[in-house]
Amino acid sequence: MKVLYFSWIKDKLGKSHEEIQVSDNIKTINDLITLLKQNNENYKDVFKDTSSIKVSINMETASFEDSVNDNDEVAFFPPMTGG
Amino acid sequence: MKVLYFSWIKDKLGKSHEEIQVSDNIKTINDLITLLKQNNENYKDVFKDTSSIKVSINMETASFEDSVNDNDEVAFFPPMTGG
Amino acid sequence: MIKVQEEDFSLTDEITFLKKRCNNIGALSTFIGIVRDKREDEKLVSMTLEHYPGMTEKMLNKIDTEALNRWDLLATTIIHRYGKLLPGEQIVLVITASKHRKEAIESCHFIIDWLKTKGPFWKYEKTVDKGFWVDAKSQDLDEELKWNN
Amino acid sequence: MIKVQEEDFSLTDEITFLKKRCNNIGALSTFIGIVRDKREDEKLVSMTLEHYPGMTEKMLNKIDTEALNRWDLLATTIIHRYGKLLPGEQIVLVITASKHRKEAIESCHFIIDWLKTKGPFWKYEKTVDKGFWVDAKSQDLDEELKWNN
Repeated sequence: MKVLYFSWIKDKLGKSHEEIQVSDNIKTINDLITLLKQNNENYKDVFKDTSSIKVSINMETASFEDSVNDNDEVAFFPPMTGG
Repeated sequence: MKVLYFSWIKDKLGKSHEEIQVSDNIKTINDLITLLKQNNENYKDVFKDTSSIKVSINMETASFEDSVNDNDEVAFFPPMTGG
Repeated sequence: MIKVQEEDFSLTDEITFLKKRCNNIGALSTFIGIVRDKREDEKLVSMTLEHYPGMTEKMLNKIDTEALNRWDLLATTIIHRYGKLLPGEQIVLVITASKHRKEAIESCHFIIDWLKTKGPFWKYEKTVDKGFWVDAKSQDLDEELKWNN
Repeated sequence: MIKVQEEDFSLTDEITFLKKRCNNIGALSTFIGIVRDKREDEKLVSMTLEHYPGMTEKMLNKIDTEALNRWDLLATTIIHRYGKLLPGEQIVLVITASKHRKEAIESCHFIIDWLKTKGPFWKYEKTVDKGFWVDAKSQDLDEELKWNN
């Protein structure tokens, strides 16, 4: 699964994207976050308060309860500030 | 008193402005209209329905009940269509 | 800043000129009114704008001042043309500049709504074989009234 | 029509281009977002716009389509820049053209409000000695929500 990070999330993680191997028991965005946080302080820090984090699946705004699979492109970012 | 006419009022009267001698018993715009209508079919025609006519006194929007005197500039016109 | 003129205006020049009059602009709204190609379904030949010299300047200044009082603006431009215009020609220009978008957008909207009903202009439209004084629309009065709140 | 680009745009060129795409325009609204000179009270050195390539085009098209569905428009233009911009530089351009002013003005307002909260952009502001990711404003969400009715 391709995962992208933007803005301060990218800065805190020190990367803008990565390829993650996900097993079948990763069914939702919430599951993915739990996986990322495992044994990693940077991810724990970024995802400690998800109220200020937005997520997209295949470039469509999504919610943390939405289903994902290995072919999806997922992105995490703070609220958008276009215009 | 200087009186100006715009748009279809000017067309119907065949003039854009005129100087009117007003006596002391002309106190309001309504009095002025009554004076203009005296013995003149064109004015009678123009002022037969004043609901579609606006008036200004010294370039400020006014009402038919407002007072006028000989030094004022009065204008009659249909509702404005700027922009 | 207001101008009442017969000649055309250039949006780019007016924006450049407005930017010189202020700084820290974050939002710039503009509105341009243009002579349409048609009157209802008929080809329009020309539109002639009659106005009331003197009162026009007075009313445009009043509208400009009102916008500057109601919103936190950095600069404004109102240019209204008069005389004979052809289809596609520019009639009116409104520019409003502010730090944030809401002020620029709302005040631009306000100015054009007030110009409609408070700008002493009357429009004479010519088609190939007829001429018409354009009636004020009752809808325009409704648009004006919404700014009373 | 939407464009996402690093380079600057020309309002005049875009209006000329838009006019070629339709006719009988009576009203033209534009909005330009500009990099301010200051961040709060400090001098701003630059603003860098990060975006999500692919999603940006998708969302801008969505916003454009929504405006065209909601209002009777003749043409629209949305251009959003990304990359490093200096104070005074243009960030975003919205143009809407319609027969009557209400449609052009409202849709222009709508597009910029939706861009604020639905355009996948993030702004990094640099002052002389610090850098900040700009927080989304809760007010922007309120502005977006008023278009739900």
